[in-house]
Amino acid sequence: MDKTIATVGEAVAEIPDDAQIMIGGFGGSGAPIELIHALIDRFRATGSPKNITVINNNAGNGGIGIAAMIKAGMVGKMICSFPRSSNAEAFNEKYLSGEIALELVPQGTLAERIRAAGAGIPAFYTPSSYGTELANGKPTEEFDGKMYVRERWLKADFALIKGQMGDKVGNLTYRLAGRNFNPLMAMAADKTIAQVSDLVAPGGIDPEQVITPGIFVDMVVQVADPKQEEVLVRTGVIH
Amino acid sequence: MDKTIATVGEAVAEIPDDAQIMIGGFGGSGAPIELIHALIDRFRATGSPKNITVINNNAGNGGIGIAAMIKAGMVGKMICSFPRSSNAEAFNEKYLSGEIALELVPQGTLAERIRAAGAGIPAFYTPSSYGTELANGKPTEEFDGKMYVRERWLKADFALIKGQMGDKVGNLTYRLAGRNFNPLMAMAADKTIAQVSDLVAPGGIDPEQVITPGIFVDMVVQVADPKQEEVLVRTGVIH
Amino acid sequence: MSDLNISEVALSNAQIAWRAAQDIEDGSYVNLGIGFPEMIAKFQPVGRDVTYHTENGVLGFGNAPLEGEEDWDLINAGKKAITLNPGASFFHHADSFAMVRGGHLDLAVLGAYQVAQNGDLANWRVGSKGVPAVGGAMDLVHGAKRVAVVTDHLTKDGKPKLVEACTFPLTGVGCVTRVYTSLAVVDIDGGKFILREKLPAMTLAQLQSVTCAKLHSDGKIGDLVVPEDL
Amino acid sequence: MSDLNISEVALSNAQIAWRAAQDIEDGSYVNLGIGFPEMIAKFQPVGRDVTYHTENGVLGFGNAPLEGEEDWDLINAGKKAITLNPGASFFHHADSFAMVRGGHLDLAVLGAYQVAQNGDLANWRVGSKGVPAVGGAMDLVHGAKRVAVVTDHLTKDGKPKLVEACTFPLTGVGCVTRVYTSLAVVDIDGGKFILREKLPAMTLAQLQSVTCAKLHSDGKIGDLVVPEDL
Repeated sequence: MDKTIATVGEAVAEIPDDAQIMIGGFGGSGAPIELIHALIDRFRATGSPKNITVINNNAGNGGIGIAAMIKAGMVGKMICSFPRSSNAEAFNEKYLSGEIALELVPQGTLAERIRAAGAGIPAFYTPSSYGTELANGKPTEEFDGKMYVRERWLKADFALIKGQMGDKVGNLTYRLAGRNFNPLMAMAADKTIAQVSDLVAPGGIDPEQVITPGIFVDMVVQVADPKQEEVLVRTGVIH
Repeated sequence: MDKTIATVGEAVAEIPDDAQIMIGGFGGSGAPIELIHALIDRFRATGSPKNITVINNNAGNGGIGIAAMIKAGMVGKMICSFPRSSNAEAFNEKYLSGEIALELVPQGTLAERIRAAGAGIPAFYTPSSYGTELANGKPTEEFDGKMYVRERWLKADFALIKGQMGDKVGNLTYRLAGRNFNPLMAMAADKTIAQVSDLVAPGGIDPEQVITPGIFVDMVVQVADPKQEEVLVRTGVIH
Repeated sequence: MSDLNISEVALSNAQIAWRAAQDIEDGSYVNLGIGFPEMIAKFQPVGRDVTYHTENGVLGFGNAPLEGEEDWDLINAGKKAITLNPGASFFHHADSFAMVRGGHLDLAVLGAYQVAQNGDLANWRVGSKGVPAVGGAMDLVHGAKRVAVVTDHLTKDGKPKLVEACTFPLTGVGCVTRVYTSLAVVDIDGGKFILREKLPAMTLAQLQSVTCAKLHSDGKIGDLVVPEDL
Repeated sequence: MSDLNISEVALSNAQIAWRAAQDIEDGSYVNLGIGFPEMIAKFQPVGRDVTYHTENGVLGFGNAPLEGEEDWDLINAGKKAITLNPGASFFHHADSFAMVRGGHLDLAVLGAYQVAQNGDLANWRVGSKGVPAVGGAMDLVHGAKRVAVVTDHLTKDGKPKLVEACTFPLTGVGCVTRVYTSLAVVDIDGGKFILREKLPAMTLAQLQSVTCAKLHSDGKIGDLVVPEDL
């Protein structure tokens, strides 16, 4: 069962218009920049995929990654917890002009909704957002004397994630805090596409040290020397 | 923050009568035999702790571990998914004579209820057990055309678990399939007591390879050469 | 027809397992229930790459180790010692059942006391006596893309296991998609048993006479043929 | 009394952070919100062993690295580069918020636009304009054993932040247990502000005049004294 794909371009070739895509990373840590840029390149060359819904903690920074997707005009909606940042102009402009929709989700609820989707849990209760405007319209209930909000799972058609080591059956590890949303999104998408720095043979990752088991991953593409989003932003790179 | 305890006896010294205790392991894999036996020894010496509720996948085998706890008469109730086994006489006898209560929970629901307790999720929906007698009296609801049962979190006063490596701040790894319920129970108990084979200095476990972060663990006791439950059962050992 | 000796023509467990194994797809993730279903792995067709999942947190396990070489920390859900294939991984029970409930398995195969024509399965207890035990069965019947059953067509005392409605306590509602019995291969679709294959030695009428619900056909009933030397 | 110049006596952010730091217990697990609350770590009293949690999946992080030595895969929730202390660990976002919601943190400290006498907190947006962003604040106010706030006592345009009921959109209901302001230390208990410490330079009446809800006392109001050179 060889899940390796030769290039990032081939890995993202099947993502259609209107797809809901989870993109791993928190800020610049663990962001699959090469997969995102391959998708932008495809959009620029073909006009597709367009009207994408992106699920990420943030809404992009500077002129690369998710910010470049937004700037390119291929994103119709963001589902995230923290679109605000020091250089989130791409999102800000489109949002304030009404060209992009926003579903704002508390960060822990976002993580748990994604995990729930991967785990076959259609709904769960959390104390987060109870009594706030983000809970408007959601069912609430008291358990053991405390009030909770019911939240639904959050699924995606595709997940683009970034691992450190990967093998051809899809087992993954992550580098430092680059783990963040990546293992959860791998579970929650119909098709999970992982870029990895090191592609190793099956057995090359100690079974006890696998973070994402291969069952959650559909494609593995090696990007041996991946760009780090924060470094690109700080050096003013534009894609 | 040194969480190490010198002996298993000291580690279990504060567990009171009527405590609800999660015990890690699945069958004999990952079962904290030395902690269990220390608890039995205390009960035999002092009559306490008695009327314990034990949460485990099974209900003990042979004459050691949880089976020995049951035989000793210190267990009032089992919460488990599979009390039946080839040599579960200790539980069978007490159950059939009405001396021990049983709450039977589907295995995946048991795992998720424990995880929910650790994650601050008071209730969640699962398809498991819908339409069966194990769902009697539980709320049900339809999501996206499929029926689900609402389940509550499952907490404990104490968790007794078995790790492979541990450091003094409570970070843990597990050996092979001995992981099973151990990391979940560590999250769900007020006090988690871990026995580990190898006690290492903080930093002795690669931060990327920690399975249970120390925040979930209250006491760490080294048992350098732990007994394996299945091996004891097969050799007919009685505690 | 009434003098057909079912026990003479019925497939052995190994033959049922062999037949079920033929349908396991290349590249699939499979959970085989404790006991009889576990036998299916032995008959996995050559050239198909299958990854086996076990509820207690192992993906990609292989054959049993040689006797005396068991490591009892490395077991499957049936508490039998296993070995690992390259690319295996360990994970905790919540992640393991996330794989199950979350729809990540391609196939789960279980045993059965009864299967109803609407896909209801009863396989965990037959009465109120004794010590009840459920394990992972109630989870495994949900989430896998296909949920199959391997079973004798009749109970040991000759009662049909394929029924209009289960009388034993249910494991899951409307969950089974295919049944491999000692006499037939039957799909469940739209609340009906659809007969796919039957033993050549039996007529449809004979098979129907030992089945407690209507066997439907969409016109293509194949022969259930398996190796004789199993 | 009306001619007291609040800005002359009010504590600096560093002094508020110092005061909050004195209450961090030895052996505790602490999450410090992005921005002002992060400053508290700098004043952690000597001899107290504190483990810091950040929402993006790190436990046991240490100081910022030297400039030029940042590894931008190793950041905190504020996207600042961090280092690791011995015994640190990484985990994914669901496990990270399990620590938060599950009651495993001893203390979370956040900033505030307003805090109400019943413990309601408003700290994520002040109106309907601009781009809203919530991050982890709505999770952090639940689960930690103590949820504290550090804040100026007044807004920049002189409005009290301690109020009877929040007028800004809420972050959480009844969640704050203690407030460290530039003028006082106030506990929240039973739907009331209980004054614990106030600046010696102010009378209770002066403090009450810049607080939009009744300050109660159980009789022991201490002096809020902090190092002057911060």
